[in-house]
Amino acid sequence: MIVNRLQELLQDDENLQFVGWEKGETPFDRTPKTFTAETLGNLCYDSFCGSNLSKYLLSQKTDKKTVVLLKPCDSYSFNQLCTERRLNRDAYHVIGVGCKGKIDGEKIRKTGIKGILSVREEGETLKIETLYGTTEIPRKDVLLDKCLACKGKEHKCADEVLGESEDTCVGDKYETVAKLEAMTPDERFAFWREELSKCIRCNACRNACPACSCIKCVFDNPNSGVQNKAAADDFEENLFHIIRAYHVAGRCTDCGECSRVCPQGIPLHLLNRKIIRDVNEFYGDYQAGDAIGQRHPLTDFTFEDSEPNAERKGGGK
Amino acid sequence: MSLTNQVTAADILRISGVDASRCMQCGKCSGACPNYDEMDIPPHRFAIMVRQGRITELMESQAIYRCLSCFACSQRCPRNVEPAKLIEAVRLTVIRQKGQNHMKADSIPEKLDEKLPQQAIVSAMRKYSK
Amino acid sequence: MQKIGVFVCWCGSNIAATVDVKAVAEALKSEAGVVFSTDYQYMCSENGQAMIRQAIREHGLTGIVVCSCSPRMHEATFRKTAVSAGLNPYMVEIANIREQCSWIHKDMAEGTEKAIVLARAAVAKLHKNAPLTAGTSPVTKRALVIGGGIAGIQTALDVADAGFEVDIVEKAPTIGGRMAQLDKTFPTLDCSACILTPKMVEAAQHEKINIISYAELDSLSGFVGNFTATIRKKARYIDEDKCTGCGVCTEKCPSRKGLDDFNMKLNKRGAVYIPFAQAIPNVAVIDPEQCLKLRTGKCGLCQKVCSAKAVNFEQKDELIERQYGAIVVATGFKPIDASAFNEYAYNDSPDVVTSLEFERIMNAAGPTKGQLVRPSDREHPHEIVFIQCVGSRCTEDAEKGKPYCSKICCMYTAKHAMLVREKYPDVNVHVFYIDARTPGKNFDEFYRRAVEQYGVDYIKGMVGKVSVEGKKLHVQGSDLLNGEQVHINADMVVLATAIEPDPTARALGTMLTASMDTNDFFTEAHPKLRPVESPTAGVFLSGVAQGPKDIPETVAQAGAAAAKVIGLLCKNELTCNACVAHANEAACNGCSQCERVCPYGAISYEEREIRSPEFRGVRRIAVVNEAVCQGCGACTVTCPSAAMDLKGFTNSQIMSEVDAICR
Amino acid sequence: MKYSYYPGCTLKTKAKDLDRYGRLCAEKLGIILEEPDNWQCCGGVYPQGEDEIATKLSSVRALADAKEKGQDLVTLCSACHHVLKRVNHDMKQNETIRLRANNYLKLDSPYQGETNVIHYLEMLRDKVGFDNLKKAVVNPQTDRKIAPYYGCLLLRPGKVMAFDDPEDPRIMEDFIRAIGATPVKYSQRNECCGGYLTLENKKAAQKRAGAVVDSAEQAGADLMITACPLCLYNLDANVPEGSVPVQYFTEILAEALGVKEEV
Amino acid sequence: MSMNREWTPNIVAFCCNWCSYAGADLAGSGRMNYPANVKIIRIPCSCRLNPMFILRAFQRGADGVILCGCHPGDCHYSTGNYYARRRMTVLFSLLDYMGIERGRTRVEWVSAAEGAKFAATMNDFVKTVTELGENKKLGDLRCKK
Repeated sequence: MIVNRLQELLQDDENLQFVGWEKGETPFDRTPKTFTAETLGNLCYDSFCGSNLSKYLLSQKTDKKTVVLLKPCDSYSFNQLCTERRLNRDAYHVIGVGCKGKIDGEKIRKTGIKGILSVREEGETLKIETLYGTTEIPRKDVLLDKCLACKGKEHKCADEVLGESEDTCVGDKYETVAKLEAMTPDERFAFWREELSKCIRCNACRNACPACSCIKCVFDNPNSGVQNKAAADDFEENLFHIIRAYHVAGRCTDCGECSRVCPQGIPLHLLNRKIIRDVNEFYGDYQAGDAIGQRHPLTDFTFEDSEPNAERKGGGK
Repeated sequence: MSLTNQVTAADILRISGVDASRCMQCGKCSGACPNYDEMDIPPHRFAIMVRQGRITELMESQAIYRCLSCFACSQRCPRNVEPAKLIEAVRLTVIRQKGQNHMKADSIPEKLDEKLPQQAIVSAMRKYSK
Repeated sequence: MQKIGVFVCWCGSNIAATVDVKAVAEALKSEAGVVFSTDYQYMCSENGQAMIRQAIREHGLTGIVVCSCSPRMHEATFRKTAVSAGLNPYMVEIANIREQCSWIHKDMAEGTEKAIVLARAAVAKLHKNAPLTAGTSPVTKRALVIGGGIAGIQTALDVADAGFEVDIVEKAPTIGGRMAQLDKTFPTLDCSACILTPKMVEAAQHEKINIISYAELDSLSGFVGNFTATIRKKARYIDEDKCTGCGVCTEKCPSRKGLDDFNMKLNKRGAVYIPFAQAIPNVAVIDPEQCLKLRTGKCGLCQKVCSAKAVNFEQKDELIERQYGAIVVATGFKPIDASAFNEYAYNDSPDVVTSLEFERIMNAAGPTKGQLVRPSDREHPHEIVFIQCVGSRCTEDAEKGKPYCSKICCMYTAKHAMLVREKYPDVNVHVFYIDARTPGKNFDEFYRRAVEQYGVDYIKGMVGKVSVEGKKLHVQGSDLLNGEQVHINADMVVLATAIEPDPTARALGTMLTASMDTNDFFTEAHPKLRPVESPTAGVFLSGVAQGPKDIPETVAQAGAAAAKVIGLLCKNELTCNACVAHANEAACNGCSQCERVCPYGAISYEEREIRSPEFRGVRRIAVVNEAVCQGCGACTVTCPSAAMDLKGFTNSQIMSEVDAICR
Repeated sequence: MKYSYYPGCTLKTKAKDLDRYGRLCAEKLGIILEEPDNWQCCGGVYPQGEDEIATKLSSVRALADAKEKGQDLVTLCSACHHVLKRVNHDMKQNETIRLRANNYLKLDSPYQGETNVIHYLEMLRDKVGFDNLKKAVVNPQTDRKIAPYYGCLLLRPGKVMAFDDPEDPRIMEDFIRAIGATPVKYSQRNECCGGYLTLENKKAAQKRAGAVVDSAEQAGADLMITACPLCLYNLDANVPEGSVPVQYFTEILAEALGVKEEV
Repeated sequence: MSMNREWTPNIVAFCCNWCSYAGADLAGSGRMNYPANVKIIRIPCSCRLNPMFILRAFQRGADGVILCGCHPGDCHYSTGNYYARRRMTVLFSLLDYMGIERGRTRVEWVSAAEGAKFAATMNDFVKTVTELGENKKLGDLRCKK
């Protein structure tokens, strides 16, 4: 259906380029890709297209009018990048594509299914062809974590919408944050040290994050005073994730890419989500990327803002 | 029975929640008081006398029983002093002392008539006794 | 690598008593880059400075660290010293070892140790210093005065007399402001119009003054010396150049429903009107909300009767763009809305009026031709009650009103009371007051005259309630001195309503980035020492826009503001702050976050060709206007890529200090 | 439209008219008023002392009950309304009172002033709308000149009650217009009638009540209306015979809506 | 620092040039004592304080970091301290969330006239941080082994 519509668009302007996903090597791989009229047939959109194309757009030339496919959650990042003038809204024809939650290949693997050849969706069921026959698992059991904190089925930016979406949010997305807040400082420290010690500084989080999109990262900037590649226990090594979380504060749309791509499985989104929760609590509800042109809470203030020293939730003990 | 417990300006501040020093003695409260003629100590003097610690005089006044609780003074006070709260706080310090109930339950029946609403009795008991 | 000299001052015994200065000088010798280190009794003395100069020359120093008193005291001194020896003034760092060390510590070992750390931090910072040069910017020799009341007129006249061009932008169809509405002025009782209108005429005829009436500031950009203003001149549907002010149109207009603002809405006027006889410009204006022709297309009578052919229904708002070197805010005040004060029956009876309404009633050119009559039935009143402090001196948490004293009410109420008694000895006048505040030349004498000579009945206390009882107003209030509640059956009640800044002030403050207090009065740069300047450079304050004041004070302040404007416009160029923000174009994302937090609008963007390892091509880059940037650094922290940095307080400078202190 | 409805003790006894006409009219207007099972008397007067906790608890219980049901709490009696609204305000704004009251009550979840307390008149104005009320009127009270008596408790303190402009209210005038009658404006409409003093100092109460009724009479009223049982008593029993009659506003409303006869 | 002396915390105080640095000077000219382990770094405005400076200080061995600026409403640059207030609120909360005790970070508004407040603030802050003991956490957030 989507490709048909894209073909239609080509009839009006054959110079269009298309940003979507392409099938990768494994049954779960879907890679962001730019297509032309010729290659459009390779475009694929299915339940494995979890990655956020907004960030990918930054690396693509816009000398041609670009048609981009955005899931509801991607549209927040797209808006945010437009707000930050990194993307020019007018250069894109945005097609909002329906999304009923995306599948986490890792989660399928973790169910113990081996020798996977292909995966088919039938309604709420996944039929998995393996070397050893066909197995079935319920779709909702293997949704990406970020889909469980879904921000809703509405595209915040789209010139047209194709397909239906579903809000796949389950429970309270701040549950883990609240749990951490309830710990003692020492317990919290232990938790984070355990997690952050796994980090291998592969920069996957930085590369995937649509907010962490600086042309030259502060950690690569000799004038920042923090760039220091030499010593292993040095400043940036230790504090990379804190500074990263802080730099995207107010701009992070909570898209969950950081945790999704982390090869070490560090729940990095819990840092961002804490900030989001704080910002909402202190300064009123705010969702980055809700609309183009928003002023984010850390570039704003009111005369009556609360004081930094005040005891906060989870600040006790 | 006479008043036994010493009451200070701090007690009145605590009970009323009113900082009497905010009063600028403009007299708007007393200008507004619809029961001024019955008040042996008018509202604006409550503010100044609390500030001066002259609580006993206030406790012995009739005004604390004659305030209508109409809140005209509080409403119109340009400095949000709320004299009605001061008056009530003083009254509370009196009736909370043993034997200082201003109105006793057995005195009520003679005052009743058939139309008198419950509200009158309930509120009078709450205002004038403990 | 820098070659650094360290100079440790004893400050007599002020430092030397708790800091072992020799040990400090000695310890610093081993710091990297330090090629010279010494101590001296008074570094700031001529001998001390000579020593520094000599060391700079002899050792070829590239920077110096002076360990001495607070930089707030002698940073400027030592910078000059450095300059005289050929160094850039920003290659000087001060280690504050007096106020922040020797004076607060008693133990010599402790003090010495801390002084060494502070000196090391200064050295560490200096290693990252770079020579800075302050830029200059030219000055446009024209001033913009916003508001054409007595404050604006006076400032404009004084600036123009000094030979500079001045534009007055006035939002009303005429200049004159509040003063034009007044009848008499205290304490001399001279007629307001008699002293104001000559000034209005003088302004209109001054060759250097250009009056832009019926206009408002639409937008503003730029900075001190170089403002660009866009002024919206509203359509008046009358050609100002053709209209002779004959007034025929105003008489013929069939619509009589308009409320006369000049007369505080006490009477009606036509859709085409001239605010008052001495208006400047003396030109009619059409109220588009009321005009039949503009609303329905029918009528056009005014056009037919106008012999000058001045009526033009096609007229549109006009935008005027102009450059200015200085801006004067003279937006004045308005009385607060009395309708919130219905305990005084303001909404219930037309005979309860505000003081400014009363002013119009007493004025010979007013709606009653100066006859004192009750608005309800035009009958002569016999009993008038004045109530002071209506909405003034209220706490922030009170139901309504302003926290400040409006300052002028005591005096104008005394004036009103006196005028009534003088003109109508049969009228009894009562004034309810909290305090009679009369500081000012001849003010108290004036007030006493009202009491002693004119027999005005001053009652200390406030009114609690005014009730309309038939044709009378029953006034119930406190007489605190007698300990009574008083009741007066009055014919009229006059409310001395508080004054507040003009409602246009808030938006203007935002446009000018000039700070305001919580009451929307403009804030002065320093309450005592810089009372007519806004903290925003190039913006000056005149009149009640800054705070309540009477006419003489307003005129004095207007003159003071003019002097400041003249001082600025006399200069050909201005020296800018050297410690300004700067964007590294290779790292700038062009994301606009810095622009949002800049309080001065100093950051703009331009498309630039970038060639860096990460990016080649044209990109949107932040550009700091160094003449506008004041160097606060808000942008530097907002910038996620550290592209934005602050000269003199760079990221690496501060990081080096941190490292040195935590070493 | 469904609301929790707190009648208060007076409406169960001496002020039955206020209550039953109120209920009938609500029904007619399609509003369901649900009376909680075990409400307790609000005490009839708001305890102003910051340290008065026990005397505020019965109100908190009613408020918490409405919160549980997720309903706005409607009151009819001015005094109950005043007490409930102010206690609610305390529970929202005053940390000490909130803490201490919750310590006493030990509710499942602490009550923090979540319930919206509205007076019947506010319900008519804000929920039903006076325009709609006007449409529902079957017997317009065209020839009546009615003086609304606000008294103190509905209006003051204005910031807490947030009912109407405390010095220049218009809600009852608008109500009177909606039922087809002519409102009579008079100066004493928001001045105290002295009702609270009726037991303590009858003379003073009579003096105040007389002044109020006089003022209404002077202004040409043929009827006064009120929402307060104590005011009604005072303006009726403590004034000379033959003064302007006084009624509950619900009674005249019932008449206008054509439901009065059903009683 | 000599080894035999009792451990005292190392405190970095960032002070804005216009109010708090002047307030610190006033504390000095008033000879109001506060511990020598407080070291002041002058910044033009509280909004110049980059969270990275705080993290760096902790990582390099500071035990407490305090920011002093003009009172809200009094900023020399009109709005700087409002931004600083939000930034620090969010940062401190995040650090707390990561297990860095809240007492180690603080913001105080100190005007140029409040020398006594400056000294009292520093005394109090040093006391709080001393009670918390040495801070090693941010130095080795990633060195579990």
